[in-house]
Amino acid sequence: MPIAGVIIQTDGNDNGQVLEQLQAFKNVYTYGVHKGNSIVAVFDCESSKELKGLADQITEQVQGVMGVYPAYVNYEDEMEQAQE
Amino acid sequence: MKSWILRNLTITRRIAQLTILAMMFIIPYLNVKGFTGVIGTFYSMEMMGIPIVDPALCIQTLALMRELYVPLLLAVIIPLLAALALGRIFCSWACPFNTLAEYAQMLRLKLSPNKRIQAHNPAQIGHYLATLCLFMLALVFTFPVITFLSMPGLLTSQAADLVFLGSLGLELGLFLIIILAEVVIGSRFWCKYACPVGATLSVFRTGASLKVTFDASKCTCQKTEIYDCQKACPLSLNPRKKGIYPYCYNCGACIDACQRNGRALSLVFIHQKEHVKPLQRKMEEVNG
Amino acid sequence: MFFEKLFSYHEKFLRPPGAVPEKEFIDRCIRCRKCQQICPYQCISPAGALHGDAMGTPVIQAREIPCYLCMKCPPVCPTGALKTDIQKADVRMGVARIDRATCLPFQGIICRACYENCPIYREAITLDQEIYPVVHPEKCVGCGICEHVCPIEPSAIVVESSASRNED
Amino acid sequence: MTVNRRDFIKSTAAAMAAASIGVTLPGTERKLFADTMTWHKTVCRYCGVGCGIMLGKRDNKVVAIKGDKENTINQGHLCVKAFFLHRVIYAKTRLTQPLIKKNGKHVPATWDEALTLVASKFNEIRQTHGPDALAFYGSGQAETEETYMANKLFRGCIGTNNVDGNPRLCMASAVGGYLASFGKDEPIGTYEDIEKTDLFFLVGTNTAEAHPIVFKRLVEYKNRNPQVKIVIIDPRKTPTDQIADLHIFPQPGYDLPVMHAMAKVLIDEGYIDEDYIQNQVAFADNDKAITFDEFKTFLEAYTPEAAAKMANVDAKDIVKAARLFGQAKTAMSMWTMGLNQRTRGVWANNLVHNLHLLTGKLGVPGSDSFSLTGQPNACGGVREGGGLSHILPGHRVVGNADHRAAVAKVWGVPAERIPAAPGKHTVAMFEALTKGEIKGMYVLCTNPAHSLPNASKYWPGMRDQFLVVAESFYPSATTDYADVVLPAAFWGEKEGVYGCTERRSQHMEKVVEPMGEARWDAFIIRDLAIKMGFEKEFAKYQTAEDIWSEYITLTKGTDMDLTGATYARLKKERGLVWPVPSEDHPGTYKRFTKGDPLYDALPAEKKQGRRMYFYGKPDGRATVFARPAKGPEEPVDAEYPFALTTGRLLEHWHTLTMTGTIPELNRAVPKAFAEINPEDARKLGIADHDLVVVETRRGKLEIPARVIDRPMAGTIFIPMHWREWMVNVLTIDAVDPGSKEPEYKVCAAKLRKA
Repeated sequence: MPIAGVIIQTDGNDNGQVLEQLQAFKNVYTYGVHKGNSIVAVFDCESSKELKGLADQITEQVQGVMGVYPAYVNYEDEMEQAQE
Repeated sequence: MKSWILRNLTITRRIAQLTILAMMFIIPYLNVKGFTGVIGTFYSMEMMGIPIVDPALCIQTLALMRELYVPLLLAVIIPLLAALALGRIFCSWACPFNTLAEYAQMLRLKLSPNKRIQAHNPAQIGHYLATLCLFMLALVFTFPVITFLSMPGLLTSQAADLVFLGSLGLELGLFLIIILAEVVIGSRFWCKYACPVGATLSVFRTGASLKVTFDASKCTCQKTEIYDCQKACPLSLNPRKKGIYPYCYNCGACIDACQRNGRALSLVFIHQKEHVKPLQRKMEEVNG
Repeated sequence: MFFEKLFSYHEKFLRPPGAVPEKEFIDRCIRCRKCQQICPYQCISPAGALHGDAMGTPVIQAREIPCYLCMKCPPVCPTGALKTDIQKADVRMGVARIDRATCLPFQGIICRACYENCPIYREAITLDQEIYPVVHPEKCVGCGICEHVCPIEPSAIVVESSASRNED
Repeated sequence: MTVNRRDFIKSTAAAMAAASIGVTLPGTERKLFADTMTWHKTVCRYCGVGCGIMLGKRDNKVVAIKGDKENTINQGHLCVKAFFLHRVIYAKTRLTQPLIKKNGKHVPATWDEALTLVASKFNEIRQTHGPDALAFYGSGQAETEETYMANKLFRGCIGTNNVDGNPRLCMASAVGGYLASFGKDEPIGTYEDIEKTDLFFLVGTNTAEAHPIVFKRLVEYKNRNPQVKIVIIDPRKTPTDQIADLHIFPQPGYDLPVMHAMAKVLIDEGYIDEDYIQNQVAFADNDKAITFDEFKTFLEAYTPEAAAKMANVDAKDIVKAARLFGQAKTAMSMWTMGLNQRTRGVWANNLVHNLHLLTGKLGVPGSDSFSLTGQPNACGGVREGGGLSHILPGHRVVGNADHRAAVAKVWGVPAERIPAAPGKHTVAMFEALTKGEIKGMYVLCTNPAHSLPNASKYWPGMRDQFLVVAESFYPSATTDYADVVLPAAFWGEKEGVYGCTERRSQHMEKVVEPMGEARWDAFIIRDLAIKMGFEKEFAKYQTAEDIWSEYITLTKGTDMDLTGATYARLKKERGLVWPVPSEDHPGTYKRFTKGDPLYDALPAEKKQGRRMYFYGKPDGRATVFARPAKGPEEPVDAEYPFALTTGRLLEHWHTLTMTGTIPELNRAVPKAFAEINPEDARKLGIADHDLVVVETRRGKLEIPARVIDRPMAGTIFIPMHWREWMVNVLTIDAVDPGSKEPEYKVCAAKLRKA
């Protein structure tokens, strides 16, 4: 069950509205807007596939989002499962 | 050899049928092992580089694609020539569905001997209507329906899947439903009316093709009313009467049965000398 | 309507090389398994019955066994569902896509598995700054070898099939 | 898994993401320490680059791995092999109990049984056949402490110099080259030069695959500085080739004339540093001193045209390469097995050094003649620790009585116990084993049955004589022949020091307990020694630090002074580059020049007018050698028309005992192949993936073909990793007369479709 720390880059016009839209995703946790156009967020997903899907979905569906850039991905649990 | 085969048609045919059943598994096994001299299923095969396609599927593809795809036309030459000369012999000697259906029928008779279906020759129109419907089905759905209704192809491809993947597809359910229905109803309706493969092959039968003839003057069963030939027919046809075609698939079971009686039935091509009217023969006997 | 639903559920399959557009492919393919049987790598398997009308059609699951482009299958196709007159480099089974979120070089781990194994060597996949793999869709044949060799689970490079119902 | 833990990971993820844009999230820092996972500093177990690794441990299990961001070598980056390295600890093929061969089969035994058997057998052989009937074959992957213990047991206690190791198969020629040219082994500079140079001169190296992190640094530097030039001399178009400004493809084994011709162009066109030559360079032919003019006369024969003809290259390229080398303000040469694994390996090394000496491109930032090492501790444990048959710890030599006495004193053994004559080098050692002259051998952490050249020739010896193998993995080609197999602790399960390519010694932490009954090699040797009756000499070693602390006393005052590199210091720092004469010394960037404590300590008159003083040489001058150009031992001919060469792949390492256990790496490259040029393939009717038969005078191998334009026409390349496709049944076991390193890189082969 990967957890990813990401930077969601916005166009900087209406960050509040972007944040609001992000609230709708139940496995996205936001940690504030930084430097004008960067939202720190955490994705908590069931699988890496879902993680990727979520990033794509946000890029495509949320207005004002320029891109989703993962900065940190934790796969520990997935790796343990693989080992077992 | 040839005469032995003619005298023991049913045994020979059983050997051929069982060989084909075995080959359904042996050939994919050899393919897995890297031998690809013979590949394919009864949808389409390739033997030593020569492609063969089921004519029914050829017609379906031509109809769906509205394109004269030359390699496809070339690939039906061999089955068509075979059908022209020997009729629907593929069905009786090779088709694995027919083999299994025959054995299923035999089993049924063994379990309840009284439920034998009365042999009779249905009207030809039934067959033509059924065939037409099938091809219409493909066109209406613009989808290769025939592919899934072709039992020989379906069975051989499932056998191949079993060997290649170790698993079977849901398509096999269709086969099970059909064969169960045949056993319950007791009629071989699928091979007679429904099978698109057999239907297509019988379209190419001509007057000169191999056929069963009956010489009433030789028939000895009339007196005792045993009619072994009718009982032997796997499709419950009556070979003593006219109109067994296009349903008869030249299996030769009736001829084999008649060997023990008057030898009134025989498989002939039209131009063969033996094919003479009974009256003429009688005249010859009187005169000679 | 039932049939439409039954027939339209269908993933974007990776088809063997030379496949005609998907809609036509479904119609042409007679499910004879010849392409599957001639394949020396056994990379082709038939689609299952749950895939509706695609049932029995040849599919390549690249992560398991990719297409090595030996081009033995197109000539055995009897119905032209696979075009016979196709060259290795002209095959367009799909296009590989790299997921930068999991692809190792983007995480600072040197890996060149997809680049090294690409049969359109140094053309379909190149290395940006000699480190980061880049797919060139105009050269990519979609054989799936990259998807097969990717050491990350699930593969960070996946071939997106060009087989689509809607384009003809 | 608890909710708390998940929350923790979430806040970590957020903190990491924020950190990536330079923001610190309030309240996240404290939580970072709440996790039960701890990170431990260690060094990569694979190649000689020496990347720093952090291992994550939870519940006494290694669960995570990452590059050590603080390590100056890799700065947090890793290659794909290392990314999966921690999983090797838990490989299914781990050996967890001692095995003794009984009736041809390995059966589990207790440690006591196994060690008693080995000790009694070794003692018996020593008494009946003399100490030279025993031998130790070590490894560049063993820790310095492990090699040191074996060295002491075999040399100091048993009394034989039959101590060699697999670095003989990879680094010996570089050692010979450094000693002959500069008087002291190992490079002058460090990796730091990579980011300071104007020209990379890569000879016989596939850096991209064999030393990926060095390659990454090189590429990133070039990307930032497009004016930096890269010249490659290599008969194979490797992935490294992609970044080359100029690539010269000599026939395998014929690069010597190319380097001579480059030297000639450098001299003729005035690119040489007259002042440098005058003050710190001497000239010599094979055995006697010559003058610069005589050297010039020698080079007359090597015009670019003549050399081009010998090597089958374009003369213009040679001139171009020489001019690039000459015009560059600084130049850094790098090479690896392409030069070393040759019967003229030492000479080839000398010729690279020549270019630097003639142009004065040495001893300044950005200029170095820098040998890349294949194994993680070939430099540290074996070259520095004296793990070869002719050397002793601390860059000492067996032939020197003072050196022997110094070592014997520290070991606490009689000086006369160490024989004066060098022992048998690797190939000779296994030859003696096969002939029965060596009757007992201890193999540590290596797989000679797979990795020796012409391997099948040496299998009967391993089968017939008493062979002890200490390994972490079972089975391997070698354990099959072993009479006793001892389960060794693996990387992560033991403490110790690795010394990498750039003279850097790095400490590796013990993170988890060894699997099963596996034990640390150094303690296995200690206990064996005690069982053999050397309790007095060995009982004192209780920790890894005990061994290291004793070892570094042997380096005191030598050119590789490690006195200041104590465990306490090494545990904190990301390695130290010797000489480190005291605990407050930061380590040395450049040797033989200002900043090197040995140079600084020289009397002023010696340093007069010299920016470099090669203190390993009596006159302080490095030597430019006039080595005749010579081809490979087994040139191609009509019967065997192909040159066969071997090498590594990025995803795998050595004999697959480690990388072969990782499914992800096997997925990337599942099996061996023979790279064949498309032109040759067409002529022979070979298609990609076809099975081909490669045959040499020593054996044949059936292997799938990979038709690719990497090897040039007439050349076949086969990676060395797979036992099932063991290329070493084909390779030639002819050795360099100087370094005794075998010529893996060239032999004559024939090729046909199977």
